[in-house]
Amino acid sequence: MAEIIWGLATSHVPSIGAAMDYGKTEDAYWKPLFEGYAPAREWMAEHRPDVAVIIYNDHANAIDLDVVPTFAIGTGERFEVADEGWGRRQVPPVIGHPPLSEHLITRLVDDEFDITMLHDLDVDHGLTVPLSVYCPQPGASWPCRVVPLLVNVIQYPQPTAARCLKLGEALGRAIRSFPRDIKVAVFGTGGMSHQLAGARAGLINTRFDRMFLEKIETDPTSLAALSREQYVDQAGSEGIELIMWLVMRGALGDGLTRIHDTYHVPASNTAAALALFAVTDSGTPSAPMRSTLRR
Amino acid sequence: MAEIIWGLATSHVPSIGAAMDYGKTEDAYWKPLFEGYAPAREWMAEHRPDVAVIIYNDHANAIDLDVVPTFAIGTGERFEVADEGWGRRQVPPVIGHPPLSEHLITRLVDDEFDITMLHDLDVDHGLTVPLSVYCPQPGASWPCRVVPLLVNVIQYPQPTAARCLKLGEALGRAIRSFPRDIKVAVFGTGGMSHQLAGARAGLINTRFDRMFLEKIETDPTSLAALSREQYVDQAGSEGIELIMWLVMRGALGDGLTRIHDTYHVPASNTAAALALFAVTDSGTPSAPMRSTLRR
Amino acid sequence: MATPAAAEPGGSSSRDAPRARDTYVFDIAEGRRGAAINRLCASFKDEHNRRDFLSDEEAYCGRFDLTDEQRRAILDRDWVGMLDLGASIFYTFKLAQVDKRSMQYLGGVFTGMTEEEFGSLMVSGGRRFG
Amino acid sequence: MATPAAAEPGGSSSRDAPRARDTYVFDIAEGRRGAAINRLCASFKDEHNRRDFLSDEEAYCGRFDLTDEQRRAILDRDWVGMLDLGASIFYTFKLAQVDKRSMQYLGGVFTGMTEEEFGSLMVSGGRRFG
Ligand SMILES: [Fe+3]
Ligand SMILES: [Fe+3]
Repeated sequence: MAEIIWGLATSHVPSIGAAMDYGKTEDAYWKPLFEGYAPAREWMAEHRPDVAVIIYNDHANAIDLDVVPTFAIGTGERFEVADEGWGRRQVPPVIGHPPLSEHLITRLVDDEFDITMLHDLDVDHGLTVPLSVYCPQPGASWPCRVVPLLVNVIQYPQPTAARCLKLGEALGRAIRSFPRDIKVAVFGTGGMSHQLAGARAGLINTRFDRMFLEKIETDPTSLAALSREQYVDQAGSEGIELIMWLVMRGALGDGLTRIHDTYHVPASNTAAALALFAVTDSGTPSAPMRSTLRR
Repeated sequence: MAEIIWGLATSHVPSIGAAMDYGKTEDAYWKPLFEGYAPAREWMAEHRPDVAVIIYNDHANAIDLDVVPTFAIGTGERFEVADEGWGRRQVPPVIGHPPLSEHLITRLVDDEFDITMLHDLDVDHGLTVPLSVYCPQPGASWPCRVVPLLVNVIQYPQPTAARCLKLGEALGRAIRSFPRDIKVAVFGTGGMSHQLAGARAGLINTRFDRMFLEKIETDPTSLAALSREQYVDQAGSEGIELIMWLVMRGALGDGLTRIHDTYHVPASNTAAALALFAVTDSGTPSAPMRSTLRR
Repeated sequence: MATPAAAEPGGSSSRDAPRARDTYVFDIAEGRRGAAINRLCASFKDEHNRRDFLSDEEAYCGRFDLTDEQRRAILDRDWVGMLDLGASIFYTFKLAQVDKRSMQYLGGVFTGMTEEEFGSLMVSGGRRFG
Repeated sequence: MATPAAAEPGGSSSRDAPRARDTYVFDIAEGRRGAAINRLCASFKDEHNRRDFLSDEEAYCGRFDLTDEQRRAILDRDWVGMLDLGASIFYTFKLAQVDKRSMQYLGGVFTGMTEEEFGSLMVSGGRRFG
């Protein structure tokens, strides 16, 4: 049976990818963020999954603007890197895992999640930047296959945070029932607080972000109880992306250990964070390395 | 508040529309079917809704084959009649009700149904044939606005019958909470038993159909307990469309009266039926007229 | 996979028995396998494409990423073959309509009957199984 | 509608205050209103379209079903106006990128600052509300 080995929560800001693509990670602006990533990257490099299930949102790129699925899963053998309006990122194409996609869709639909199947999908920065956060130097190919799980966070009404946590719990069951001995990592992407447009543009809510970074481990249920209006109000109109972390968190289950986290303002107009959790109830427990969260 | 006044279950076979469009309803082949419709049509003509919520499926026409939503709702002001490969049906365009679409989507998403929004949608025979069954001579425009609700019945895994009944129950709550005094009819379309392809092509299962026609009124829960494999096995690979009747049935609630029904084999390769139910718990009870079901 | 019937071959006692499977389950893997056929058939929603196809079928097939087998099945109107190669009846029916073929004609093909035989069988109540 | 902030106009005590609403809620009705702008911006996913636009903006706008106001807002790069006319920032940002404008530049526009001021404010920890 498949095993979930770790979960990664990470911002997916395009400029984080651009900083890596254009060799700016040592610049004063970017250095603190990438230094914060380092311990997590080392740990992940020693714990390679066969497949990453990446929960993200498309940003007006691959999905036609007339079609807005609440939850969707890509089924393809391969996902091309999207041209988002400024050329494609020079990163490898993303290789899928059709049997796992099909298994997850069937289990989730049977479990009363109304998944949209996407049989042809380009992937944008929402998915490729987290892959780069995990693996900064992929070479010719990413070190794992990917199943993309998309969440509508852009158009109201977004799914509730509670629904996202439940989807994650069902996703965890679905992954663990996949009858192959593979190791799976789950990525929850987006956030933290940010708002791109309007008079509140530039909003950063460090207090909310710190609370969220803490409770995503210890008390996800309290985060699932927040309304979409509270997310928008507290974390900004784009900070509502944080509901995608809850899908990841739900999939991990209760036996988890925080390996590392980091928090930095800004990446472009966004508060950027990373939090890495090892799953300890179905493998050997991993000791946490260090946390920058409560320093 | 909006009121659900009746629910109609009806097959949506293209050739039923063609029989009306080409004046063949008096031909020996078609006459029994249209005679069976007559009493329901008379009753519906005296009980005009402002809006019809039509649960149907697209048949490889309006929705790209790479996008398969489990449940979707059209939000548009207008839905053009699709060209399904042999020219458009010469019937009026379908006029939407955007505020009701938006209300239903928001309520259903809040109620943990993962609806896909479709902002630009052509409607195929799955929706227009039921409109013609309701109103054979629309003239320049249909007598009501329409909110289309689409269900994936074509690609495995279809939603379970149980999920469809639950969606219907939530849909009923959502309609009744719409803060305008409008009358709403709910259409459940598709079926009855039929299989278009394979060595079992031409399958008709009258025993299953009669059971379903009876229990859709008296015991929908037992129909919701059937697996998709049982639907395909018993009612044929396309007979699984019957799960869409359960959405309609769920929306009506428990206070309902059967006004009329009819059953006829064949319409093209399909067992065709109609069943009309008045909602009696939020209006004046309507006496049933006659049933052809148990003759 | 999904239904027991799906995996079983059609009637096998006779040489004339149709090759069609009892019941096709159009699942995700089938959809991937048959995508090019389905895409070609879906294009017939445009009148213009229907005309292009009829005026040069081979060239039209060249626009799609068909395997040789799939192209052959389309050009030969091998209706069972198309389904066996992953197509869905809702798409291939559009090709049948371009040919002005009815669903009764296809039903006959799938079951080893003429269109008339199949149509009469439907009028007499259809085919019972189980 | 969805958030209390959504309906409130931006700061109103000063003549220089941006016209931008505090928070845009991109709901279904907004999406319908702004569809033509969003569709135009979405087309910039194709390199070819980006070049066409830059070579003749007026003609390019003619390909889309824009209102006069929407066309004006696009040609004038009225970034607040586009959002007020129903566009979503995820689409209009593609237009900004065609102009080689950054998200910090847009942030400045929305808040009545220069790009540099806005960028510095972000580096110093961003803007706090509530
Ligand atoms: Fe994002
Ligand atoms: Fe149908």
